[in-house]
Amino acid sequence: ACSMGDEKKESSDSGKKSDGEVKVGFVVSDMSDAFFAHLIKNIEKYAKEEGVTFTAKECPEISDKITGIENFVQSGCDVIICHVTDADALKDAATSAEDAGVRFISYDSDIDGTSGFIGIDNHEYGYAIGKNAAEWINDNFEENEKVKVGVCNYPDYPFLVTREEGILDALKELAPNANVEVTAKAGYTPEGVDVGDAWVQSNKDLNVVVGINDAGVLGVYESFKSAGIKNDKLGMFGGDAVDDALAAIEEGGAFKATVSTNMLKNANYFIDMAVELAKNGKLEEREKLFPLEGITADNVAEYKKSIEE
Amino acid sequence: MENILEIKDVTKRYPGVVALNHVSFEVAKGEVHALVGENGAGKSTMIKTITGAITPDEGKVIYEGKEYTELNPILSSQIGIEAIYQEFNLAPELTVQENIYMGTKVNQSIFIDRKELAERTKKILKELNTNIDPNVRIKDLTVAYMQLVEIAKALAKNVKLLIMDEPTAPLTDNEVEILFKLVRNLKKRGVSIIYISHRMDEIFELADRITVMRDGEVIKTVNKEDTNKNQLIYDMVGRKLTETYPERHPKLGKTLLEVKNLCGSSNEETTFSVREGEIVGLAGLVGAGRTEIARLIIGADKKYSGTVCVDGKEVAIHSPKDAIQHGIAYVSEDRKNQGVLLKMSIRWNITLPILRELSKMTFINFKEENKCVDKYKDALRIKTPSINQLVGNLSGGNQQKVAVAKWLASESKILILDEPTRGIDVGAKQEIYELINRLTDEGLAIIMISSEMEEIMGMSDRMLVMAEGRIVGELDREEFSQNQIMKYASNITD
Amino acid sequence: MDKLKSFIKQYFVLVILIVLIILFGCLRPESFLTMSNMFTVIRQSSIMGIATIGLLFVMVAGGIDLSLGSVISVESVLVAVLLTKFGWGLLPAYLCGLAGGTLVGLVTGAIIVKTGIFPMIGTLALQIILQGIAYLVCGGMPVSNLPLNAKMIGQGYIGPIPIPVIVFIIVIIIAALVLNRTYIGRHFYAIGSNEEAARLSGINTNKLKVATYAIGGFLSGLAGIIMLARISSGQPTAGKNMEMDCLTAAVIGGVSLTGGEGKISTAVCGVLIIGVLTNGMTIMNISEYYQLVIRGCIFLGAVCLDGIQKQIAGGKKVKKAA
Amino acid sequence: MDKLKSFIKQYFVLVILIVLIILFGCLRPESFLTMSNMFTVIRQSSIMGIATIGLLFVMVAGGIDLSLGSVISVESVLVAVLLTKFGWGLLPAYLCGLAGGTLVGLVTGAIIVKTGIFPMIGTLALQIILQGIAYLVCGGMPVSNLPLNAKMIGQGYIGPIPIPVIVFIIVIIIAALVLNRTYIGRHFYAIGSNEEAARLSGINTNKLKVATYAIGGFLSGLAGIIMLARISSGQPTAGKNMEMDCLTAAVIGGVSLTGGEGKISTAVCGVLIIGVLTNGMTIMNISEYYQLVIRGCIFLGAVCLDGIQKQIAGGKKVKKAA
Ligand SMILES: Nc1ncnc2c1ncn2[C@@H]1O[C@H](COP(=O)(O)OP(=O)(O)OP(=O)(O)O)[C@@H](O)[C@H]1O
Ligand SMILES: Nc1ncnc2c1ncn2[C@@H]1O[C@H](COP(=O)(O)OP(=O)(O)OP(=O)(O)O)[C@@H](O)[C@H]1O
Ligand SMILES: [Mg+2]
Ligand SMILES: [Mg+2]
Repeated sequence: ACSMGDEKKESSDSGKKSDGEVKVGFVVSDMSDAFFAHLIKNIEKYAKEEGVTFTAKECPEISDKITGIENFVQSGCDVIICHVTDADALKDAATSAEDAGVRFISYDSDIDGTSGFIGIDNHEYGYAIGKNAAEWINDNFEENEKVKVGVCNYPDYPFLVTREEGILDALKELAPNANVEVTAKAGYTPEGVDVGDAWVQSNKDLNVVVGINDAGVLGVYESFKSAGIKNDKLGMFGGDAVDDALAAIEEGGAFKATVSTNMLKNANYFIDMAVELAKNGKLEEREKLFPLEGITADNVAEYKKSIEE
Repeated sequence: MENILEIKDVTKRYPGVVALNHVSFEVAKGEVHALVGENGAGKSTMIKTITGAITPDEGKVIYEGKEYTELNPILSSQIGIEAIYQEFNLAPELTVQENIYMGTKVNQSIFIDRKELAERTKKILKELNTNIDPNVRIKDLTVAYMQLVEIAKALAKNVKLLIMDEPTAPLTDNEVEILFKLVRNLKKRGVSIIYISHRMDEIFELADRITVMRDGEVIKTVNKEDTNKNQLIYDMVGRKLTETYPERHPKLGKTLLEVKNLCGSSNEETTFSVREGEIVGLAGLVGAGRTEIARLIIGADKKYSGTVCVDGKEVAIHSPKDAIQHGIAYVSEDRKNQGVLLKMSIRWNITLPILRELSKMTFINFKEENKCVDKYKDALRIKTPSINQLVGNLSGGNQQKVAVAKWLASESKILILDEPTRGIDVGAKQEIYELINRLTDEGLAIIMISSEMEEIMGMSDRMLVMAEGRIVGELDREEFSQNQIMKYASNITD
Repeated sequence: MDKLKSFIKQYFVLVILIVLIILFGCLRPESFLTMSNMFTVIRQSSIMGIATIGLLFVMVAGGIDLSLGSVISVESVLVAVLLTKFGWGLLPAYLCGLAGGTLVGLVTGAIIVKTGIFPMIGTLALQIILQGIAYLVCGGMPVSNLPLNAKMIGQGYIGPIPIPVIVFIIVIIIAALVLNRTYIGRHFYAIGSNEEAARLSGINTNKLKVATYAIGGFLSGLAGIIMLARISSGQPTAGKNMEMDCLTAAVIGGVSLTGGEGKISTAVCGVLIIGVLTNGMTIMNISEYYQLVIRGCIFLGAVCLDGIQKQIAGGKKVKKAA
Repeated sequence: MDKLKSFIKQYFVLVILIVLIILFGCLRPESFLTMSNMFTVIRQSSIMGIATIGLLFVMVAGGIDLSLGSVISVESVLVAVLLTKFGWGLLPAYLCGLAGGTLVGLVTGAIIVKTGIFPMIGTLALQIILQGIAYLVCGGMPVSNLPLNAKMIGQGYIGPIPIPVIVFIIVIIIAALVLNRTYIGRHFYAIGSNEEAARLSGINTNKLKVATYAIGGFLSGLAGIIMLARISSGQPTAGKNMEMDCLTAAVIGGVSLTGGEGKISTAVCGVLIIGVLTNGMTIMNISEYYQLVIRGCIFLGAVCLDGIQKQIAGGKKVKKAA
């Protein structure tokens, strides 16, 4: 990717930048998801401050994403940031965008040959969620004690299937006594409440609920709470560090931990990276991986402060 | 005499037609005023103006001395105007009782008093001398019963002006008699009645005054005493015509259709045959099973047993398609639901059964198609600005002509006509009768189902009388008499 | 034997429901067939049930409402925003939510009646618009930090009975009264069965059609409020796809897509069938992918059996009305 | 003046399309009105367009197919699995995909015809089942590593024209021929207009109805194959929600929900309207939430205007009853 940088710089310089304003398009998977909604809000705010034109387009399916990328190219964007849910499938669209002189930043999964990458590895992400759970298990249970686990997944999207696998791998490796008893689809809070209601009936004695994000697990949390289940040995673990999850951790109830990708905190970076690309045609540092950060009752206050800045 | 209703200078235009052209018309209190005219003369349009079902482009309606420029069905119902329209206006999913009291309150609270409702329904149905179960759903009734419900529905309201648009079209003589009694009773009570019919006998039996319409204009209004049938027909069609049946000189050939022990879900085993050049009439009361037999023959309904032979050979008919292939055509009695495609053009309707033959390698030959359609449009004098007019925009009678034309175009050897002249004006009726005669001359075999006693006696060479799903009597032409037929038809019923 | 057959025919939906309950009961007696789980199923079904009854009104009168899910979303974020950002009291916020739902229904109905477009299409368009509005109301983010008492209507109990269930039952009773005992109810059926006939019979069809959409909107608003209370946060996607679930429930429950037919009792059975299925399959820990297949098959099976049975019954029409 | 009016009446959908193009063209002439962008819009619309034409056949004959999106998903993962896991050649895999789509259509049609259920409900159930199957075929994960030549049909060009566009045009031509020039096409319209009358006119309505679903399935399969090539991987959710887009396009394009009406030309305009909207609004940098509202409003506006105009043309048939 780097070797092609120089020639492209020219094309973008001569091509469209007469007004000097940078135009960024963001192809996102799901704007109804609390995490993405928050991320976009943060990016939008920063973009306004920086005088960057920023547009987000919700594209749930791969074909929508390709359409979105093509349309952003046509609209004269300088940089496209894309939530890459399937690197293989989006590779051609990304490459042709680059060929058309539009810089492409892959976000989430990496696409070879694109100008930039802001990443989390979904398997690692899941692994971090699982690790939170495993650590809690190891702190609270004997090694040979059987721990009953319920998993909230969202198998509609492959990248979330990968994340789920990460969770399961972490549990298997770090807490071998954990035993997955039930699995159900719950990626949104209402679904989580339904699933929780059923589990209250069938698996009242669950020790651990882990999920691919906070929203679903929060639903289960709400449902267990309203069913009045008071089990000292119950912990719930999500990911994304959405506000509600942080609040739940602070409550000190069963919701024990979440994982932050530190994206929200670093939302500015998306724009900074895009502006650098637009100006220079390439990046000093092609890849940016934010550290995954486990958030528990111990560090939640600190974390909250850090994102409010 | 005081007028209950006057309409003044009413005009209604549709794309391509002026349905009503500066029409004025009046109805006196307590009279039966008949409205006659050819198909498409504008009768139905006029009464729709009176009930507010449509809004005229010009003109006004004066009812009980009050002028209305914009009527609507709710208002007209409130002021005592009720109509039985030419097309059914019933809710098929609801019961008889609910339909009769649709839009009417029998008590003041918002809650329904079901007991009261049931009682009143029973009373009305008794008045009509029928034994319909008030809790049967309309969609489970036959056309004739539906018509009775329509009548009951109008009676259920506090009616001062009752409009009946061809109320007897789907009825057999028995019900017609009841209806007449009813009309006379209403008249005694001071109700005014506008009565539309194509049957001259009815007009002269019931009407006090008669208004003749032609081409969207009122030709004249006369007292019954001052005119006679022939004069009236002359006024309607603008030429001389007599309402007689063309003389028949049947040349009978070999047996073309043979029905043996045919049995379906609601009729018993039936056997009969029809010969080349012969018209066999099927007579009977409402629900006697005539339509059912026809539908069994053409494979529209599932048969349980029995065989159909065409030209001496047994043929397997499982669907109307098979029937057409074996040269059997069926003109349905329910034109709106089974006869024509209302949303489609005349052209598409007429060629539907023969489209395959008009096509080469599945591609339609449009030239041939137009030629064929023009031929039958002219032959039946279908009144329309263009063959591309939607059938739904035609008058009732012209729709019926399209339904008939479609089957004439298919050039079948055996023709089953189920109430073929329902809603057709005298002129057109004559044409259809002559056409039928011509067809038999050409060697076609025809089964004619009709509830009009005169018609079936006038046209048939031989008559089968049906009751309760089976043939109860057979009459040759010289044995035809109303008494005889009625005796057969009702013998078993009661 | 014949008695059993006619029973099955008449209470077809109930039979399916019972069969499902027995099935899950046999497979997971310890967790499925408990009193508390039954209550859970009913509680879970209440929100969808209330919306389904609203849909039933619309469908009986010959319409359809695909926007109801979006109405639930809008109302739930709207009420949440009123409660948190504007600090309104519970009652005014709820009233505002219900009024909002009713208003949306009125507008929907008016558009459909005035322009004569197909309800399915009109409400599909409104679904999209309202979804956008739901996002705009809350900026795409869930609204949390609801006051504690706002959870009552979704999570509280009166005696042993969950409040949503009580609300559901009240809605059922009123709806059944209106549909079966009042003129207005019968007029709804008449309109759905044959609108022109109803109009010519002096029924103000347009007004009543708008009324059904208003009732639908009101009940969707109510469902939205309970939804909000149940998940303790205003989610802009709270009602997503709810319209399809409600439609499924209504159709399984014998509500006709062409209007004029539909009973509250069987529609409620339809709702419970969906509830039992969701609950039972989760308890059985069936994989999501198989759940889709199974749910689809049961849905298809139910409507097909019903269709076949009706065909057979329809073949033996008692045309002679004696 | 009158001429203009009658032109607008007849080419209503085309007028909307042109207005939209002019609008976007004026607002963003430099990026919207370019040749390459126009090609992009048409290319993007081809897949949906092909599926919409399939839907048109079904709808003209009085049916509806809500399962088409799932069929696209199933076919695209199926062909992908055949190409990669089983190492089939391009041709056999494609044929198998098309056959699969057709088969699904046949089964759908057969179920609907035999049981007499509402098409909307039957295909909704099938949608759910097929979605489950799509996941099961690939285990929920996308199937990648397609052979290079498999991308041709989605991404290739013949001369300056993208292959999907060529396929789309061929489909349009054949479909228009069948519908307008052959008796089979005419029979489809007749069935949609009045099924019983068509049957009594000697048309094998059941067979032809099944045929429309088979055509719909075939074209969905074709759309699925092109989709696969375009996204270079078999995605179990490739066609998700496609049925609603197609339905919208068809209805904007004047296809009647009650059957018997629908022209290829206007339906294609409907498809392009959706394509232009999606493209234009992205180019205009409109926020996603407002996009939803705008899209919904345009959709609603289009059908309402059409409805009103038809009412006027129809001689004020639907008079207000108040
Ligand atoms: N909705 C419509 N659109 C276009 N033309 C119409 C419409 N309704 C009626 N017409 C035309 O108006 C004229 C009068 O029709 P109308 O139904 O009043 O005739 P009619 O006298 O009742 O005939 P019939 O005896 O056949 O019932 C006919 O030429 C008919 O084609
Ligand atoms: N589609 C049908 N399905 C089931 N039964 C039917 C059907 N049509 C008619 N029948 C039955 O057949 C019997 C005869 O009805 P049919 O309509 O054939 O009588 P008809 O003599 O033609 O009388 P009408 O004057 O009412 O047309 C009725 O008693 C009815 O129960
Ligand atoms: Mg008439
Ligand atoms: Mg009959």
